[in-house]
Amino acid sequence: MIKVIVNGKPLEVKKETTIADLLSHYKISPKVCAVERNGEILERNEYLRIMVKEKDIIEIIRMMGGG
Amino acid sequence: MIKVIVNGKPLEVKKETTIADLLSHYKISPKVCAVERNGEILERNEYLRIMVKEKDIIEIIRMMGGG
Amino acid sequence: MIKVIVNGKPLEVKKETTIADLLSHYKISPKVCAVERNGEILERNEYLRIMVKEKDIIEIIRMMGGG
Amino acid sequence: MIKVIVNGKPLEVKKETTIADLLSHYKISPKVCAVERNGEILERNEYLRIMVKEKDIIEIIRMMGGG
Amino acid sequence: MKRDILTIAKRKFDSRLLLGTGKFSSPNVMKGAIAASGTEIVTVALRRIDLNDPKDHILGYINSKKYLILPNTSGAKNAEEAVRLAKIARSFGLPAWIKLEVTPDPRYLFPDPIETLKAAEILVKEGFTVLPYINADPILAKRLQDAGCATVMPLGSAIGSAKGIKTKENIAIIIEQSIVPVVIDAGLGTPSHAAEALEMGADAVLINTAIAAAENPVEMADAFRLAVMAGRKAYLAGMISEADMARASSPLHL
Amino acid sequence: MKRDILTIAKRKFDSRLLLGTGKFSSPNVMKGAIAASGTEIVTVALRRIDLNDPKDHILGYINSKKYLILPNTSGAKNAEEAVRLAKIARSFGLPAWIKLEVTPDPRYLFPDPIETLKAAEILVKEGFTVLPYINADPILAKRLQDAGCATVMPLGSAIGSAKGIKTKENIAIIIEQSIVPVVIDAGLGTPSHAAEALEMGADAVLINTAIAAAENPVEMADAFRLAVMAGRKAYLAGMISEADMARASSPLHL
Amino acid sequence: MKRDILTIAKRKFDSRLLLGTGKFSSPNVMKGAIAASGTEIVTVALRRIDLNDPKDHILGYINSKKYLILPNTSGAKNAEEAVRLAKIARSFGLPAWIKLEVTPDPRYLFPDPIETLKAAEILVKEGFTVLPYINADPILAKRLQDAGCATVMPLGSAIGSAKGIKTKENIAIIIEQSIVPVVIDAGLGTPSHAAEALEMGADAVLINTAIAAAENPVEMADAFRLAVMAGRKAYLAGMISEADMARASSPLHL
Amino acid sequence: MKRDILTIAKRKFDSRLLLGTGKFSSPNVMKGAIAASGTEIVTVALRRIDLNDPKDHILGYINSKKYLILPNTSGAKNAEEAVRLAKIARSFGLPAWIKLEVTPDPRYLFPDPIETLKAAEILVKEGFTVLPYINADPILAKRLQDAGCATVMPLGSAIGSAKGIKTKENIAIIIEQSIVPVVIDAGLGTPSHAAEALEMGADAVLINTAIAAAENPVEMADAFRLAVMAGRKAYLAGMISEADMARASSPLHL
Repeated sequence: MIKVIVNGKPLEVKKETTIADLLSHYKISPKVCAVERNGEILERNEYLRIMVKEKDIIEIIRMMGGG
Repeated sequence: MIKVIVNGKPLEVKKETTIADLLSHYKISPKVCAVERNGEILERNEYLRIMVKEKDIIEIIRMMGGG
Repeated sequence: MIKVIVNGKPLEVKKETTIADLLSHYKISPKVCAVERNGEILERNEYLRIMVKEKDIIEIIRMMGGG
Repeated sequence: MIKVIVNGKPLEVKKETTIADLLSHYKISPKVCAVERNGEILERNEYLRIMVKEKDIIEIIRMMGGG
Repeated sequence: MKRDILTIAKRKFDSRLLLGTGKFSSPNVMKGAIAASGTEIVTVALRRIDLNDPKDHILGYINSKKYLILPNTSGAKNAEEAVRLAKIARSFGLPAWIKLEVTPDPRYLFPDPIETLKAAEILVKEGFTVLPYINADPILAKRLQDAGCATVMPLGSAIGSAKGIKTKENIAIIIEQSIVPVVIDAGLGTPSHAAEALEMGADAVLINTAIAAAENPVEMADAFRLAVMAGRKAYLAGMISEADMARASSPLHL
Repeated sequence: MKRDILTIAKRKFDSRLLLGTGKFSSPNVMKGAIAASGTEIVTVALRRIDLNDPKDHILGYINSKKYLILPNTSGAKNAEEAVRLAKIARSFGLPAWIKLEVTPDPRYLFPDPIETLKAAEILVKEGFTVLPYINADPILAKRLQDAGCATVMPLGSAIGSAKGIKTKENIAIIIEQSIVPVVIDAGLGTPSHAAEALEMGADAVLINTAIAAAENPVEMADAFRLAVMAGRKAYLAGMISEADMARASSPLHL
Repeated sequence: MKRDILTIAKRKFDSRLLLGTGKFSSPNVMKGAIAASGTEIVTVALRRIDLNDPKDHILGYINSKKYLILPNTSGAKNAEEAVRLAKIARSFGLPAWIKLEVTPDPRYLFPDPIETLKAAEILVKEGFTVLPYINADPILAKRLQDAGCATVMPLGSAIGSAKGIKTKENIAIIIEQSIVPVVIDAGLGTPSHAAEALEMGADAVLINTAIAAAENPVEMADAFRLAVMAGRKAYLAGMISEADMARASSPLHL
Repeated sequence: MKRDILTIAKRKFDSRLLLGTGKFSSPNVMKGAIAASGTEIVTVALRRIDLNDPKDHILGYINSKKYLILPNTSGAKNAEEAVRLAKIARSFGLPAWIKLEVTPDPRYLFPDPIETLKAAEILVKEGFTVLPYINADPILAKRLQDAGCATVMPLGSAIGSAKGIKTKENIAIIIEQSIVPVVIDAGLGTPSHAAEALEMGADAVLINTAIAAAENPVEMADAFRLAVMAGRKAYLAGMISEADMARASSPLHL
């Protein structure tokens, strides 16, 4: 198991967990969010490839109502 | 001949001139004007009947653009 | 005794009561008020002379703060 | 003779002319102006010592009405 | 959406824009502007015919079956002159509606409150439907309403000044207290002025110079039509109130 | 009538009303208001997903083929945070347009001129189409234009204050000097405020609170749509100027 | 400097500040404010004495040799009541000056133009010096002047509202046309409002609530005294006009 | 009454009126106006001496022991030029105070926020007491305060425009948030404008054109002196607030 921080909260996930897995875990469609890892924005078409690492800080961002 | 004032100007007309005759003289359709004689407004259906008299003061009024 | 109305309230006074007496009764200086009897304003120098009569309606008015 | 520019205009002065001499030439009191040479502001107590050099660009500045 | 109707003296109107017909460069431009404005009430003035040149009469350009012709008493300097003009207007055979204007001073064309009330009382008794033009005076507005006038028509600012509603405080009180429709009558120079009048709760506006003297009167008439609709819709849809602090439109925290 | 087009960064729009999507009571009300407003550009904010409740995403309610989605950087307190948000927005795969907002103080949400310019310079270099929200500061507006921004978006008054255009003098100068479109961005509380902005020559307005927080947002959106059309039409049709004396609309002499 | 005198009905005054005496927290505070204001005319109201408590009379606090006592007809709802109050006031033996107020509606206390004119005509005939309180109605002001009133006293905004001069356009016309002094009477809430009235050319102002209800009425009276002097001096000293372009105060080129 | 002191950078002043010296018709008129205004701080500009006519220097007319001479950087189009002018000013041997103005565009003379902050940061480091002229931008004002400026000087409206405080909303926020004194710097055309600034809580005003270009500058200076005192006194004495309903000043019932 590895420990990461997602949207400010600690989470333990299995090794070899991809970003896509993570989104799937939260039931978030990859099409309606952006993902930032350690301050770096990830390309959507890489989600299946990129694996989370110990101590990663992940931000999952959505669009919402705003002026 | 009798002398009348029409819209501020003197005019001589034959005896037995009706209001209708007067309007006709000026080429004014009775439908688009009002006629006042000596401060009294005349009914449109009386134009054929009413004759102008010596010293009558006639005002012929139209509608025009206004706010 | 005679019955009068002073500033909206009934009052009984002795016969031959003057306006001056009335003011004195209320401890009002004649110099700082105006007196109206039955809608008629009384001259200040008549207060000693004028007597109230049965059913008189008396108004005693003062000046006060106003804009 | 050396050539300098004073307040945008060319001027020829003798060698060994000091800033004080220059102000004196124009009848300007050192107390009511500031002097800049080649973009550098000169101290007032140096005017007697500092000599102008060939191609110097001199600005003599005064205070005037302003908001 | 329910039809939103303006009722004046029991007559019903869909449009809340009254249009004045003065100052148009030509009758055809006027006709175009009337159509583009969507108005149902057009005002006209009464004047002596020029006997040397009894030109086109305005009635040839306005279908009095489609539009309510509302003659005004412009030029009247007192109650007597206004009553005379109203009676002349009536003799044209149109509905006996009259826009009552009594303006003794030609410089600013402000209405005379005393003579206006006097004329209104006479004309109401004579059976006229009276729409008086007044200063934004709440007490006068109330008295004219009590005298039987069909509307009150307070001015926003001086006729033709295009300054908009300079009398906002008083107009707001007139709107609040009135049972008859309130029509803002003078000084509205732009569509935003007209929209603001409706937003405040005025029932209608009367526009003339701002349309007739625009560079393109027909397009301007359309602009006012839209603005009057916008202002009315906003009034009905419940506007937000002013606030002294900012109200974030986006959520405040990331 | 020739089509009247608003061009921002070479993209063409028929509507001059940009609509913010904050504060609507429900997604369906928002959807209705977007349709009624006639807008072609809708702004959105970016926030962390709530992992316990990854609710409906707003993009499900807005057809991004039909509307240009304009993400904002609301919440950014400095240039760095704004740049980060812009990049996150871009990763959604939408056109790289960004409404740049840098507001260090949450009480009034006024923009920071220094950080806004800094962020704009970075974002323009990175290929973004940048629409910065600014105080009504003519010099800053000029600098942002020179830095390659696609518009300038000066505020009329504080966000959500509904006070209208309180910065009229400065806005007029910004409009006069600008080559890029000028969009009035905050403080417009009523359709008449929006109409006035267009009448002044602003190219567009951005509305959010005034519609979203109205009693009836869909009707209010329609009212703003009409008002924006009215204001623009009036601007093009040549309004009359203000006058200090009355201008009679009826002929002066009887 | 030549003495700058205000003349009302041939009586001369140095001060252009009339002070109302309502709403003071105590007679002594009132006395202090009267002194600090520099006023020479103080208004008072007339009311029934409370027979159960015939308290201090206000005249004990105001030296009627030093100050002109100006009774008002406040409370009058029509001409008849106003005339009655004026006559009662006269019977106090003071100069027969009257501030004429006819206010049928207690909510906003706006004056009735018809009843005010009627009362003014009667009172002038009876020998009173009449100072009528009116809406900012230029035609009414003219009629009251013609009827022999000693001043006209148009309101700036509703009594006690502190909104300042909301009726600027009309007040300016009243000032321009009037031969008698123009006193701005209601709604002035701050010294800057008072200064502005004098700058516009008004001859004087009447202040009550803004002083009496201030936290420190005596200091506020002094502030108004200074502001009235400032406004008057500025009027006489020839103010600059507004400009649309900047006018550099420093020379433009280095 | 306790002395009411204005403290700028630890220096104490009794007067809250700063006076600009541009545009006076003669040095003697300027001298008279300075005296009449009661000011303790006078601003001056820096320019090349005209070598063909090295006229009277302004310092001959202003006693720099009595008045603080505050040179400005007018004419500077960027930070560098402003810093240069500040240094030249300092070489005159007066206290190192500088009114910082950076105005790239001569038409409206609006200040550049970016260059002003940059110059302020440099000058504060160099030991100057910096009083920056700015647009009424609350965030910029805060940043300049944080950078160590001795005041902030937001503009009321464009320099010399005489339009008064057109930026009221923003000025109010700047006043609320500022620790350093707030001096309203441009656009004040009349004493009532100046009084209003002080009433709002501004610490001082800077006046130039409105006095120098008046018909009678000396009397106008006196008028401004009185108005500034009036406004300040009113601020301290606790003004009444605005009300939407009338507040009777006389008792309501007869």
